[in-house]
Amino acid sequence: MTAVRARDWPKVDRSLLVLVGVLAALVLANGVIDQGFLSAAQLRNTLLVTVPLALIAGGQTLCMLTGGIDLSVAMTATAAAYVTGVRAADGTALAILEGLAVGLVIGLVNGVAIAVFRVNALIMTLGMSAILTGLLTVGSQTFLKGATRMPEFVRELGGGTIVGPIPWNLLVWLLLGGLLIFGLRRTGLGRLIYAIGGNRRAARLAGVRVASVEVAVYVACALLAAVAGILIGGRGGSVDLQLAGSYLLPSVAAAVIGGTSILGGSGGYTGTILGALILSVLDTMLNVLNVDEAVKQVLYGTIVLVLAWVYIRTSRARTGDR
Amino acid sequence: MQATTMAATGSMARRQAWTGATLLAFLLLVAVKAQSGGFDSFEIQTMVTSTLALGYLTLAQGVIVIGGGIDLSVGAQMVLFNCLSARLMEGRSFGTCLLIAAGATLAGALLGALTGLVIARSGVPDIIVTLATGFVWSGLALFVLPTPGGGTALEFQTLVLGSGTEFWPPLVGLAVPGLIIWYVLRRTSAGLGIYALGSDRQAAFLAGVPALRAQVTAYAIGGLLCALGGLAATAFTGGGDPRATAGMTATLTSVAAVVLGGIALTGGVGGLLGPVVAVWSLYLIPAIMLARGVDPAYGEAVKGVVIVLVVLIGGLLRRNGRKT
Amino acid sequence: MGETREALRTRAVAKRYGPVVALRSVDLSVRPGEIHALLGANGAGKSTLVKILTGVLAPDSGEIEVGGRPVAFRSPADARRHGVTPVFQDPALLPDLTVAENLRLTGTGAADVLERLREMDLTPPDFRTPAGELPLPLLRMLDLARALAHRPALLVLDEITAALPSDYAERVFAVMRRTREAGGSVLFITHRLLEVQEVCDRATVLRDGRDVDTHVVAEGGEDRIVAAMLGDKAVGAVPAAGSTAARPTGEKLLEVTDLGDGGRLKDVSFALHAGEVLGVVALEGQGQDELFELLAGDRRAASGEVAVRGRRLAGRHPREAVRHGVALVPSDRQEALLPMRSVRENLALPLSGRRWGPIRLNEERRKVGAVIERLEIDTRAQDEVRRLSGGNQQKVAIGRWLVGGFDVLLCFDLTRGIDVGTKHQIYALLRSIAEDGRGVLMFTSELREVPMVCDRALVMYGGRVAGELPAAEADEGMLLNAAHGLTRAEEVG
Amino acid sequence: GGGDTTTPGGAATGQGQQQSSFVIGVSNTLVGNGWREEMICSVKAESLASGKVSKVIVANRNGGPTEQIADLRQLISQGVNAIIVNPSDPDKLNPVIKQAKDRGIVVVAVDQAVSAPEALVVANDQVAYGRLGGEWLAKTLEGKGNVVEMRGIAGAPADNDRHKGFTEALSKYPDIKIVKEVFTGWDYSKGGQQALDLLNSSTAVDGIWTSGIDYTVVNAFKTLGKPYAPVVGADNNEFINQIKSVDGFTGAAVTNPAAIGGVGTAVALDALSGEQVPRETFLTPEVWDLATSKDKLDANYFPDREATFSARVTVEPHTSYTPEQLFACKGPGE
Ligand SMILES: Nc1ncnc2c1ncn2[C@@H]1O[C@H](COP(=O)(O)OP(=O)(O)OP(=O)(O)O)[C@@H](O)[C@H]1O
Ligand SMILES: Nc1ncnc2c1ncn2[C@@H]1O[C@H](COP(=O)(O)OP(=O)(O)OP(=O)(O)O)[C@@H](O)[C@H]1O
Ligand SMILES: [Mg+2]
Ligand SMILES: [Mg+2]
Repeated sequence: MTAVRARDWPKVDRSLLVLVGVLAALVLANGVIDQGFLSAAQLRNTLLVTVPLALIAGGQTLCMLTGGIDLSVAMTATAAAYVTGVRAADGTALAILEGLAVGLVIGLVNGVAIAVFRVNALIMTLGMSAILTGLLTVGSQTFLKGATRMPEFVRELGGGTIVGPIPWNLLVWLLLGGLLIFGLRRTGLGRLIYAIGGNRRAARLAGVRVASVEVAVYVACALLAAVAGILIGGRGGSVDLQLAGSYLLPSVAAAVIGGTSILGGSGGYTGTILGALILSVLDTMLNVLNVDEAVKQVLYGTIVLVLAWVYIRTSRARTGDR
Repeated sequence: MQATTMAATGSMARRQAWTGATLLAFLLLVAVKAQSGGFDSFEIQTMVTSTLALGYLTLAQGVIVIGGGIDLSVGAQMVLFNCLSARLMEGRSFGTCLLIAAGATLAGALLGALTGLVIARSGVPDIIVTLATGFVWSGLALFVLPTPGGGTALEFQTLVLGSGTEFWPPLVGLAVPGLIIWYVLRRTSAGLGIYALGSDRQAAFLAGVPALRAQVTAYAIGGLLCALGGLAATAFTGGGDPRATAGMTATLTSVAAVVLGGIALTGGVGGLLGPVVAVWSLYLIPAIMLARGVDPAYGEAVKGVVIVLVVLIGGLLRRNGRKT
Repeated sequence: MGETREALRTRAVAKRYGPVVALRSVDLSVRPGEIHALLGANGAGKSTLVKILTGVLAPDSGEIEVGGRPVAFRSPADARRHGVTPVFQDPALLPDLTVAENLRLTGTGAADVLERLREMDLTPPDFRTPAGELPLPLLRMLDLARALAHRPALLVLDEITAALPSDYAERVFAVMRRTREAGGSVLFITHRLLEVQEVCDRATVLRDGRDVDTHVVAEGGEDRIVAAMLGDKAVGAVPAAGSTAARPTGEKLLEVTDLGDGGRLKDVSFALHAGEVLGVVALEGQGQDELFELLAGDRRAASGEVAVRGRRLAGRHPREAVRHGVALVPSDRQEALLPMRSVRENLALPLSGRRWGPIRLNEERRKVGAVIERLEIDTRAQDEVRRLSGGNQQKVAIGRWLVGGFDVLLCFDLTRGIDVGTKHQIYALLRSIAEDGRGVLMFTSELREVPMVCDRALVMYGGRVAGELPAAEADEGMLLNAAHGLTRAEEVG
Repeated sequence: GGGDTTTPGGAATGQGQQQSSFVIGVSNTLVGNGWREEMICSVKAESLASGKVSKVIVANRNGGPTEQIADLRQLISQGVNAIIVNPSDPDKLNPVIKQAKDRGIVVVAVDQAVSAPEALVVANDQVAYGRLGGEWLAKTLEGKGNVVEMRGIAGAPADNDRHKGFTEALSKYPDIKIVKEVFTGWDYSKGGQQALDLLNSSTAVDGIWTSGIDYTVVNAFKTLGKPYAPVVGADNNEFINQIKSVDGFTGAAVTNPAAIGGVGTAVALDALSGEQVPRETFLTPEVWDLATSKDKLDANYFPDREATFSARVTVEPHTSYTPEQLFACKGPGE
């Protein structure tokens, strides 16, 4: 019974390698389907479309790690982008700040309701989604009436290119994504997020203020969604009320494919990034393949299922569970 | 001995308290509705028939959640069976329609069983399997019926929905399967196994519950109910509609109704009456707002607030109940 | 040898969990009409063997015979049908189902279970109560009664007495003896060697996944068992428990005045001094749970107050207690551990809780490493704490506070389910904590520990402190009397 | 059935009412869609401008025929005189429309048609929408090239009609190939993303026809730094802006006015006043491009309105409200 020294970093997860393999295979398959795919332009395109999803899924990962979920991310992204668009006249910086403030408020409300008043996360965020839909619909006719064109800076950020295959939004992602990875692995808050998801009661007894951590998580999630919404709006140039609706399910799927447990306590952002990349490449593949919508949906579902299964298989082989 | 009996009665009361609260909330809503816009048999018929499909989906979701799972594909399954039955029933006689309905129900159970099997065998979490199968079922629905259409026999519609302003047939149509499944859940060992599985998977296994069988059973019941939901939609609208959005909305509503009706999302707890009543309550909220002339855009927001508040208050009551 | 057909026999049973070898090769035989002890240090593989014998796990290799016939159980139900009925280390009743439903689940007759409970001289609970609402010891007894109702040929009890107060443990022994008289066999796992002496006929000792010794208990003795269990490693000597002085001298670390929770706990007053290990003894349900929860800030006081070094604790959140240097090690590991996280993260939790910002990796590595070494935590399965054996999990739960720092350590039945070697380590640890000028308040259900570790002992009865006595004078008989409320505080002085 | 109960304020008194006392009900099943919200506003604006309406009751929630049938029945119970419905299905509402008719309620299906003979239909001609856009595209490409068809929601009737018109138009141009066909789900950001994917693929794209998901598609060219190809879209505010002001881009807006709600209201009020109205009113879309209809583009661009605002705000001669009344989105008594 020799005491092994505690390691700083977890072993490189074999299941992550499998995800990388799956991603590579998908990219190759795309290359076979369409030669245009293996180009710098396409790399840039892939990054461009993945970044917002990866950001929203990052927030989703945080919530899921605590054992929660945020079904209001799509509407949060939309609301933040809408406000930024409508307030473009206030000046770019202020408009962006106002958009982020929307995210902050939504996150706070979600977080306080879930952490302090113990409303079920699924219900709370579903309700929040309905509330935002209602408010935005009314708002678009009244207090949020106006042109919804994004400021030039935001357009550049959402769709512009720094150099070669590197879009500006990648910079945003590197910054926030890096912060997420670092935050989850190397900060006290990150540890506490895992702790809460792993065993809420134990965390509490160990002196962790569970509620504050949870509020922080939902605020971070909403802020990430707000940033993503603003980027999506920037890419499209203008904003509408359904802006980010299609990002909800993929945000959950990316996290789960990337190995984050829906029950909380295990997973991480690296996996989610791979999950998001896989989903975008898959999406591109299905867009480029000229197949029937019916076939497309069946394919999409099947592939997501198979991916999740492969992931589980490999992570089990590692731990030797039955 | 006296004390333990009292404790047990207390805990029984607590277990039924949620269903009671849901019922009370529902009756309150009915009263408000009756006051602001009338609640005659025409209204009741509207309520019961238009929520029939959703009612089945909620029962399906309820059984699955009690068994410790969650099914994000119930809406898609409903859409699939709606399209399938509408396509097959178009222009057929009443008898043939009944046969098709029976076949669809069976197919639904099989589809559900398959889902359960995949979940149990693959070890992939329920939520992701059903997210994926949801896409598959929506795709199949489009394949079966590329555009809205299809049809059904008038007698079939009358059988399911009743004629005139009757509202008993759909009520019976919901209650009979509901009661049968309630009996299966509460009074048979298979049903007990489902509760056990949802309560604590590991302990259930140690207690000798055949986990695979319980899980497959729960999903099979769910699939069967989703097929009934699809058939109800066919009867109600007289045709099929392959658009996936309706399915997703229905799925989310079923989850909300299950929680509002007192089933814990962690599994193992709750009954079936609460969720059905919750579906009706969710129907009444916009109806009341319509009658009161509330801007429907706010209506959506109000509905969100109401759902959150109900769960909040319910949670507080539950917590206080536990302390004493 | 082999003249009678064995109730159970295993040959070269082996099992590994991925890279972790839990069982290398175990040969075990249990005779009909015998109570057979299965012993071993934490992580020796006892629970794994039980799981294999009862169909929860399939062995990687090896053979199992029951009643002379080879078997390969597919599930616990299958094992039960063959007469092998377990009571597992962790409760197996489903918390959300009522007792009646739980019984129905395993096809057990409720009348039969009632009968068994009466035989054990227990008041049966209302069977309509959800199992989750019953106290843990009663649940364990229900688990046992349920197993008995199946009239097992071989009853397998994995650390059943660990969670039981001594009066309940006595009843379990009675059951075991009755089973033996009826010709059945019992495989009994425990870390309390006294219990082995008291009820067992033979004992098999596992070490590192092998059976290293099987002997007739009457011929062996505790030393032989301990030697077999630990191999070359010697049991560390416990430094003699504090002074014989009845009154402690150090500064008052923790002062409790007229504390009550509005329920079971009433008017509890005492003080814990620096350099002292203060024991709390009580039978099941005398308010000790509430007292510890209150002190740890997990429950609000209805009356009275708690002060740490003279500063009052409001008791709103455990964090407040932790901040003031009061740390709790709960008895239930489910309440202490983050099962999916690594040993390191579990140990470093108090550090993470203190600062949300970047972790000081070097400091953390140093502190965690030191504690792992000091407690000799078996880190073979360190990536996920849930894969550690029960005893090692317990060490992690204590080790956390050695990393985090504290002034007052609240230990609730700390040594439950811990092997002799480790127990002695922990006793020594508690003593050294006291010597550093800190304080320990420990509840124990094992009365023998009081004179070994404590300076003083409080006896709780009916939610009050019924007595206080110097540990050196406390023998088990005296404590038991006090704990039953037979002695009033005044008499003890 | 169901016509045997009389509801207070019901149609029994409906026909002979005086000015300013009609109650109009609206049923819509897509919430948060800018076009649909504007349609509801046009009902309110027209009701206000007509001076014949005392109240507008709106039933608006996400759903399909099931929800809509329930909503229509709710409106019937509320005793409305006319219902303006944007139908979620051409056939499934027929029974409830009949029930309404039995109670003397005027039902007008707007935007899309219903098959019930009892209902009046005021719709944009969706087949023509597809055909006109397709013809413009083919002419602009001079009869040859690869085009992409970006459709709406699979299974939606309007999507099918437009597809029909579009393919019909292109069938006359054998050298034009439809190389890709995708469903945008009428979702602007998703459509933009799909455009990125398609433009990046190795297939050459000479022109894009969209079922109204337009401005994000135009933006995709800019994002990728590719030369613009002609794009057909709808009369979305931002798209009109792009046609007018983006250098090197040619596009055409095919009108699909949300003001159809106002048209439907006008028709319903005519019917309530006892006038003879045709069962079907079809609005033929107009095609606006910079070369031929610069004036229309200039007159129908509202820099202060949202990107998805349907720019053709009035439909003469049917509607009587002013653009300001539409922008205010207030019904009588609000
Ligand atoms: N779908 C349904 N439709 C109509 N009635 C129902 C339905 N489901 C349940 N019921 C009735 O409502 C009653 C309460 O149901 P519920 O499922 O909440 O009970 P339960 O808590 O499971 O019961 P018990 O505690 O007796 O096991 C049942 O007695 C049953 O008769
Ligand atoms: N699921 C698992 N995955 C990986 N390793 C495991 C698992 N379960 C047990 N182990 C390892 O197997 C070894 C034997 O564990 P087991 O639980 O059988 O010990 P034990 O003798 O019962 O100990 P204790 O007295 O502490 O309960 C330990 O090293 C433990 O870490
Ligand atoms: Mg119940
Ligand atoms: Mg063990």
